[in-house]
Amino acid sequence: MKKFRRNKLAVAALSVLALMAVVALFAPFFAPYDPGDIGKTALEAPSMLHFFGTDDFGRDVFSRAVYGARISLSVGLVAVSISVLVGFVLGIISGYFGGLTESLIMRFVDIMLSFPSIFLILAVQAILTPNIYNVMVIIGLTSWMGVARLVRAEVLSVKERPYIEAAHVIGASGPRIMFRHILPNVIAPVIVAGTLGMAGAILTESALSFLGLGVQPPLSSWGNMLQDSQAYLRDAPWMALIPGLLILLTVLCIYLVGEGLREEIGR
Amino acid sequence: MYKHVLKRLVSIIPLLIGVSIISFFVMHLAPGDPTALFVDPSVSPHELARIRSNWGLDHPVHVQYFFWLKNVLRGDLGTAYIINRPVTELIAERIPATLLLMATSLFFILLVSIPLGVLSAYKKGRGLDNIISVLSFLGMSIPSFWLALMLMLLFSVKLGFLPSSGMSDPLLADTSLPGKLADIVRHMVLPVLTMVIIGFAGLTRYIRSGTIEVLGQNYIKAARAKGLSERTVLFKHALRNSLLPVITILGMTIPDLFAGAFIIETIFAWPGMGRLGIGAVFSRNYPLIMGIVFISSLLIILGNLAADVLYSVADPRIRTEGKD
Amino acid sequence: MEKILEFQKIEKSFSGHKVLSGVSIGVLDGEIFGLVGESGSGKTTLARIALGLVRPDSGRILYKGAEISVLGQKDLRRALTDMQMIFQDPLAALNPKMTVESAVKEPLIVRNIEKESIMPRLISLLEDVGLSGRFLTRYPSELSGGEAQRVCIARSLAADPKLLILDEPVSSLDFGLQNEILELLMALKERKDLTYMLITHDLMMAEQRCSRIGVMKSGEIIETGSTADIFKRPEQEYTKQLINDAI
Amino acid sequence: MKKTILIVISVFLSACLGCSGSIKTGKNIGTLTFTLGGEVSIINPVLSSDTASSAVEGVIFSGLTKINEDLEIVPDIAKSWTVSADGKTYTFYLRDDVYWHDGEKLTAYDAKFTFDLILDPKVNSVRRGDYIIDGIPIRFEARGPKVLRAMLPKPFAPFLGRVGMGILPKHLLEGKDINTAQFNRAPVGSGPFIFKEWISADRVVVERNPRYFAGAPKIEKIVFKIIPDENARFIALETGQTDVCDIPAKDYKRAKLLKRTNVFEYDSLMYVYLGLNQKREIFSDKKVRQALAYATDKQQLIQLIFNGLASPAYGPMSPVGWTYNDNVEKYDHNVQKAEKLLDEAGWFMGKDGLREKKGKKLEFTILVNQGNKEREKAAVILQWQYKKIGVKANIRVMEWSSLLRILNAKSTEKDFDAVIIGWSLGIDPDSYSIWHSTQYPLGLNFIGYSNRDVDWLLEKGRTTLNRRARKKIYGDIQQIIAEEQPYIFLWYPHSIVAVSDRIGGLSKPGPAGLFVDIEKVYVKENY
Repeated sequence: MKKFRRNKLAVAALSVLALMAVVALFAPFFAPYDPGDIGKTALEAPSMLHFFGTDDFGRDVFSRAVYGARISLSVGLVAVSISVLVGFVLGIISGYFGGLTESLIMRFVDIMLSFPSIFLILAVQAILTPNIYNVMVIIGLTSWMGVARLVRAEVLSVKERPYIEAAHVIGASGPRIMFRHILPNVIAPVIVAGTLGMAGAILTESALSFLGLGVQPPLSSWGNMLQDSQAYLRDAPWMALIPGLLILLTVLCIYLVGEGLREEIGR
Repeated sequence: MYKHVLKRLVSIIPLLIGVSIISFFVMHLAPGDPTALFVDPSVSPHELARIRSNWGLDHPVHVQYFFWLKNVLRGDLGTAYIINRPVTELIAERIPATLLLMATSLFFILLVSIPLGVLSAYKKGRGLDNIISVLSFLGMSIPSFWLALMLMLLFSVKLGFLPSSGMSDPLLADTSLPGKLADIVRHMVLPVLTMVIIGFAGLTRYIRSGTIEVLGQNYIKAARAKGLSERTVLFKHALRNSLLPVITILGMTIPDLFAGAFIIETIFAWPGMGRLGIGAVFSRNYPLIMGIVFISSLLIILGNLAADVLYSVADPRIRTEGKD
Repeated sequence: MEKILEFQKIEKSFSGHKVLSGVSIGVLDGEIFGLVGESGSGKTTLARIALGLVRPDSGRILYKGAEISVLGQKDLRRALTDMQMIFQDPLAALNPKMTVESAVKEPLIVRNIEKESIMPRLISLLEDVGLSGRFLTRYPSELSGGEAQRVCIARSLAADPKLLILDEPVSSLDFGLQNEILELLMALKERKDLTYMLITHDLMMAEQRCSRIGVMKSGEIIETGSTADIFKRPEQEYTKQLINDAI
Repeated sequence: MKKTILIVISVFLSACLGCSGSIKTGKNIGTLTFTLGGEVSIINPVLSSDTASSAVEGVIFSGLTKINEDLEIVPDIAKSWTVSADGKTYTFYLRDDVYWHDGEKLTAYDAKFTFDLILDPKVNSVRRGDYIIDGIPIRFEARGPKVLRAMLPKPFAPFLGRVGMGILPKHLLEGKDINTAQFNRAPVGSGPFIFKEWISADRVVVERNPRYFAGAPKIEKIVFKIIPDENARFIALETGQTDVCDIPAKDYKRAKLLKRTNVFEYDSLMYVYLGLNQKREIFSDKKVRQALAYATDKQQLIQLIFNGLASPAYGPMSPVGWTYNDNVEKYDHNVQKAEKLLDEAGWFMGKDGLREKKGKKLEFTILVNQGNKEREKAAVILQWQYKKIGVKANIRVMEWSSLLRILNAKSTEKDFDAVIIGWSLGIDPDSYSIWHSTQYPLGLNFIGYSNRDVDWLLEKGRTTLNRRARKKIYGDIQQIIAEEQPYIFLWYPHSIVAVSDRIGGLSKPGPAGLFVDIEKVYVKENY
């Protein structure tokens, strides 16, 4: 019964996310205005004409939020895919091969974890110049360490399971054991970690945008909408409220789904 | 034990070298250079080239690195550009503010998350647990700078009873020591509050799951069977053991605290190291950046080491064996 | 009859702790050899050494008369595909992410059997162990213990084994099922002309099923002989003790 | 270029520093609190280049000359000066009553020491170039304690504006490494205020100098409070934590509503433009540049970015400068003319709504520096405006130092199409380094503008000392450049400064700021 209730929450969160994804995917269909149209009255409060009001350019905040969902969600998704991919490969390699390879990779992980990562992100962002793709890559490349550690630990534990021994007995080759037996059994916890990582990536994107290094205008992401709103906190609180709440809601839903998944897998 | 600590201490060295190499080269790969700050219509490029060479920037990067490393081994982090002061001095000036902010926040984070985590575990699945869980998920989901701005808006602007920025009020410079301290405390409320709201959530979740696990273990059942009160079971037996992994988690939280403090410092104009560092990145003040990265990494690594040592000192097996 | 598998003076220790000391026994072609002893006496380690999963510290292992303990890891596996093992916990021995179909098919694929003949062989293997085709798409989590053990047996048979090492093959199953699986194994032995090495702590079972028995204690074989001899005239105190306990 | 500094100082004083004092307690009545938008890097006029530091230096140090509220060069430490007939020798006669804050007397030796310091290649001063003409340094000579002579290699009109540099005390700095001297952290000057304390990243405090030669200041103390965040700065003003605050245009109305606060709005010496890389094929065609000028709706820009609080720009000089020429081609917003010009230039509208010529789309990228909201906004609005005439403008926001690296690249073809940036002018109209064809690729003429008439006029302008003749020369330059539109001139920003009304004695609002004569500023009694 308890479990059911919890899962219901996760299911609800998942539906919210799905809805957002649909809106993002079909943004032109949902957005009433061109998100770049600066012709309207600036800083107009929410009304029937502009559900979320207009921003300092007179652009429709609702339309921008809809298009922003595209950017924010895809930044989160791609960034996390990169970090999971890198972490996964390095984790598998070090877990499976062990020895020198493992210690080299794990020392590298230690080094990466010893950084105040914000400096690394700032510096790399400065090298690459800010744009949406680089934001994805940078967030991805500075957040893979947790996954690598997790995967390595999982590989080490899966390696000890009887079915791996059984696979050896029937004569399965090394690569076969790696790809058919170890990999599929490591993926589940990685999915959970990836889900939670996506929440982190969305937050990081918004923080980067806050520092002016995130997604650049005229593209809108929730992060840079928040940044634009800084100056108008008091004149147009809706400009800050809407993207702030959207980030909060999205991240919250992702956490809830992640938690649901964790319980599902943990049984 | 001491051997273990010594071994870990030695292992810090390659870590630090790795950190410094990566940050040094990443920073120098970034386009732009510190002299760019000087540009206005009246400064000629020849002057900039002259200053670059005064700063040693015309050497190849690896030569610059070894030069830097040599000085570090002598305990000298170099002289910051433009400001022209020793990096160690600049950091020493700023680090107390950052540490004060971090330590206070950490204290309150622990103060909040330990009871919440334990209660949540104890009432697992019931109303209170759900409330605490939702609260902590909310805490994890709020963008920190957004929260900071909202708090500033509420407490400084609307209600007007807390200062919005800085660490002390210059107009109170002549007051007595207690007055000054009270002033600093007032300035700390908002930044600390922000950091606690952002930071308590993760820890609460960890403590919750740790306690749930401990509560399911045999010696707790035994303690209950012995007829000890729930409170004793919960806080004496369960808590003690569920907190041990928290030590490790705390070690791992330090980088997050740093990152958090850096953004918070920028918003609340807190005169700490993070603000200094972010400014240094933008102005490509290499010696200063290197110094700050180096010192922060050192603190992070030492924090982890301390957590590690503490953990092995308080090894749960030793305790439970003694107990049951 | 000749020895299909022979251990000569096998020594093995794990982190300073001696697990096997000077074990020498042989399994004869076509027999059911029982290896009995309490848990922790080194039976399973011996089995794993036979299968090449663990290297002995010293001693020789002969399989079909050839010394296999000198082979490298790869050659070893190739030489040993017709020696298979049935594990104590069938559910743990099956990859939770693999359907019954892929699990049973795997040895066939490893042996490079032609594609066309895989499916028919799969079906016949399942029939051999008393399962129908509808199990093909199931995952281990959807199987009962008995079903899982049948799948494991089918999987071993897919490797076309000569010798099967049965490591407590039924101890994790319900009592009712135990006999069923044992009967199945006995029937398969006859039909496929197999040799079994049965590892068990259950002397009753050993008495019923085995032709010869080796008794193990603390990493040593303390007594070997035909089942009848051992049960009628145990030489060692320890063996007597075991027999008494079992009855 | 001393002027630039001075201007920056005064703009900053007026703009960015806020003064505040606790209104409630009444205890700190003699204190004026400014807000600084950035960290103070180093308090030494020879070494610093940031506005925050300059603001503090402005009240601690004095120069030979200074700028008054009408932007004229007037005596400061030097009570008078003469120029030789050939325009190559300047003689400054110093006041006799100027003392360092430590009590020593200020002499011409200090002045010579300061200028020699700037000229020393080992000193990390970016001002060195200001005192070098055609590769030859200006020679300074003290003739006794009260006379300083400067010998120029040739007549150079902007020189006088560059001697306002704050003078450093020789007796404290001689023989020391000025780059790292402890002095930079605890300076000793000769200005109206004495350095008291500097708490890094928090504040700088200075106290009144009772022996100040132009009369002791009326305020006891000035606190420079460092608040980097714009919102936090405004809150500080509202809550009475500061007296003076630079106000962004969007907060103008709100600031106006504040009780006991006066809001001043005035022109600055700056203009912001869209610089077009002349070496790019599309922009080498004047018709394209003119079309863009017509397509630019400056009113909309100013409305959306500044709420109307800025003036449209048409040429390369500020309207407050004495050489300003209003009689230039203005290219008022006119989409039809823009489209006609593009058609004439051979760029015809394609099916996708973009103009093209020989299969090439009319497309370019605007660079803008990150962190500057106004310029970022301008880029977004221009993008929208140009889209309407079938021109695709992409936007690339970059960090300031990365942007400068592109503009300062040594290669002959710089890697950018267009850039939004601004020039902060000195009071001298000389803009040789911006427009002269020799200032490319090395120099500030990074768009590669080249016009022989302009080159000639610029050369003539800096060697002509006659004011009326200069006015004519720079007037002509403005006409040529405005007609050619190598830049699309966008706007002249206004400075908006809020000052608590308990502060009196302010100077006339203008580019020099409100605190030109800081010693005359007072805090009203009985407030």
